[in-house]
Amino acid sequence: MTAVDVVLLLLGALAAGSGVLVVTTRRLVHAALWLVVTFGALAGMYLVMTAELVAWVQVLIYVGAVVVLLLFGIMLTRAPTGRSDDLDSGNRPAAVVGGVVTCVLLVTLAGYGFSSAYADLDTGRLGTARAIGTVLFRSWVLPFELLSVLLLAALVSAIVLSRRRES
Amino acid sequence: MNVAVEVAVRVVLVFAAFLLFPLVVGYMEHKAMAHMQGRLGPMYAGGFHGWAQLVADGVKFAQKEDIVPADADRTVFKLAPWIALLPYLLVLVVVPVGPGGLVGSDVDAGLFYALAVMSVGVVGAVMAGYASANKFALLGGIRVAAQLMAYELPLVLSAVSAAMAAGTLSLGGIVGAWRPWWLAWQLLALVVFLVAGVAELRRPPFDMPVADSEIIFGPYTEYTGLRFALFLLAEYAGIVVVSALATVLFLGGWKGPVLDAQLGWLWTCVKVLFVAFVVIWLRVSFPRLREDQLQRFAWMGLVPLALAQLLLTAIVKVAIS
Amino acid sequence: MSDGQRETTPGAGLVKGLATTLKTMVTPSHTAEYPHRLPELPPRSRGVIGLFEENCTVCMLCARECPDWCIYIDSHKEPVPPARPGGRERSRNVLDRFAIDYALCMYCGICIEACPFDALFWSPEFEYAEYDIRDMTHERDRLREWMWTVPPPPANDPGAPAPKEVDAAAKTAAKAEPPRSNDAARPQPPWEAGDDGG
Amino acid sequence: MHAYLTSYAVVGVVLLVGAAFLAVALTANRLLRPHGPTAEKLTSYECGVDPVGEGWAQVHVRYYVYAYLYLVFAVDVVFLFPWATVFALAGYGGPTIVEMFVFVGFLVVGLVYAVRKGVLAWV
Repeated sequence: MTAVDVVLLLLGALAAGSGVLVVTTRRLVHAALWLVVTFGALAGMYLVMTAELVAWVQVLIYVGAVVVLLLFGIMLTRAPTGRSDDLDSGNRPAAVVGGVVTCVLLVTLAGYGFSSAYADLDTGRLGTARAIGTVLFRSWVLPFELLSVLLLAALVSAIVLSRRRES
Repeated sequence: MNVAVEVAVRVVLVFAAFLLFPLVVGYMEHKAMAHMQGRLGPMYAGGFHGWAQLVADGVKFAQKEDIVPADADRTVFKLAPWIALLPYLLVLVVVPVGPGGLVGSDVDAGLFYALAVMSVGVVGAVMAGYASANKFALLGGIRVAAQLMAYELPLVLSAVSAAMAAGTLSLGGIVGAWRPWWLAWQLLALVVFLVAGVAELRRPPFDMPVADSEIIFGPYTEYTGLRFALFLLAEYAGIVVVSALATVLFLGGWKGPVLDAQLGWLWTCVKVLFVAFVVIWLRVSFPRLREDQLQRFAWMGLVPLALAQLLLTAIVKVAIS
Repeated sequence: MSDGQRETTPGAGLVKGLATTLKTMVTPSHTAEYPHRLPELPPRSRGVIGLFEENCTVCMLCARECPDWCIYIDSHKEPVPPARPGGRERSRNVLDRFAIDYALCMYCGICIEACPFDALFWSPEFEYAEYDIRDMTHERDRLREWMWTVPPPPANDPGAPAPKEVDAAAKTAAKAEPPRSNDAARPQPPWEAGDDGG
Repeated sequence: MHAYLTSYAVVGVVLLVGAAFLAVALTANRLLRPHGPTAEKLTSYECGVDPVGEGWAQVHVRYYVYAYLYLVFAVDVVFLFPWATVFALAGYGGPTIVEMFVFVGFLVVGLVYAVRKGVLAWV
């Protein structure tokens, strides 16, 4: 086990631990802030696995934008800032079962799906911007363009939903 | 072992720059702003033209009582200055100062890294605003978030323009590819980057989030003593970082009229301080924008300009290559 | 609002603002470094009011005219022995206390204008700040001391007729009446003693 | 691989040093500063007026829409970075530029839609 593996494991533990805190904390805003830690740890894991660009996308989009979006969402409500027992919906056992099942499914699927996919990190770097750009604009142009349609649809629907006078 | 020593030297130098440059910029702001208003500014601390004023301020802040409001969310309240300050330190690591690896760490995706890390700072301000349990602080925190979201986009778009021109995301690589005629080619991007950068720093004329006449001091209202000083340090470190990025992306970094190899670090410092001066200059010259003007300006002014610059950059780049 | 002159080119106003601040920066600042460099005040600026108490007759005009009632005067009457043997005994006012509370004074100078006997004078001295507001009330002896700092009056215009008082004094002198005994004991105002004050 | 990890190791070390610096500074500060809380000091500062209600303000939905708008565009912009590094290389050129501007164009349509619907007008 190299130092890199240790760091990866530590970051994984941090991500999982803060993830648990996101769903167990009694303060709504704290949940959003723990999510920052989770996303940050995930970004660190991407970094260690040499997925440089993805790691910083994780920070820029998730920490810099999604968390703030969530906070704005919380602030739209008349939410209590203090501790609140309303947050506990009382279905913990169901949640634990759901979580474990999802985890097992994902691990199994990822194991099957990518067991043959092997990247040699010592020779070539696959996570750089140039490598991703090459792959994206050589092989995956159509999904890339479709993404913009998806984003446009999301944008338009958000605008429609936020305008009360329209209805 | 050799690597460890080298890393240690780099870390120490980055850290020294992180502590020193904000003080220099702060002192420059004291003096430049004073003279622009027909005043002298600090004259006593340290003897010569008040050079030690900020050191004295630091000593003062360190001796002040640290007050956490009774209703505050204590942990978040205490943690907020860390989150506001540390991203700027991390960005400073990748800023190249001179040729030949004179940089804290030559990260391959340096530009993207810098932009991503800078965007974390918003969480610190929102945390401060929420944890203070103060309506004005919360309003300020929301305004910070809204403003950073609005101006992050033109900032990133104009930075992409420099990356496109150079064909790399490495900050050192961008400086290496830079040519003087880029000043004209990338002028629009430079302007957009500077304006958006000043807005990101919440400096006047974009200081809605801390508008003292409306919401006291925004998210920092309840802070005292050293924690307040850390927020101030974050502001000046932010000026240094934005100036350094503008220098590296658009002004050619270490490239100067003569002796790039020997005096590169000096050219970088001069350019950074000049851009910081412009930031201060803008502060003194213009009144504050209104919140609605602020958002309008970002979305309907800067974003289209930045997109136009992208188109220009793409066409010229393909034409010359 | 004259819209015809506003912003012919977009951004012109912004550039003008930048130019203004830059110009101010390179011109010397207006700051007066006061404790280290004394300000150059006009010679007859209103710093503090001095009392030439020998001229004071306790007529109370100054105290009555004072808009903010900052002048305190106490006095008592003293009998004056008759000037000639067999004459009637007279009485005169003797000043016990004359104080100006500079914490109240608004430096209007009305007391000086009102004084019919030239007992109050402006002095340009202004450095009398105190830590205790009660010390801002200057008593008689302190007001007396300010008299030494009063500058001489400006010279008359050349060729101007002599002031009436001088004429009157000359006439009195011509009558060659022997001077009153208490006139001789009067201290001279500083400018007459050749001291230019301050 | 080695250079890559070293470059980020420096970043990590700087982060640790910075955090340690803050921790030391705040601990030292604890020894230096006075401590005398009173009820007035610990009240929220609202310009000298006693605070009413909680320190919570419900925000208008427009903040959410702005944040959403940014999020969508940020996802968009992220793709500009890999694109910026390759579009001028041999074998890309014109078509790649067109691809990107089609991509950005869709989003600009969204922005124009937002402007037309009055979402960007604050009041």
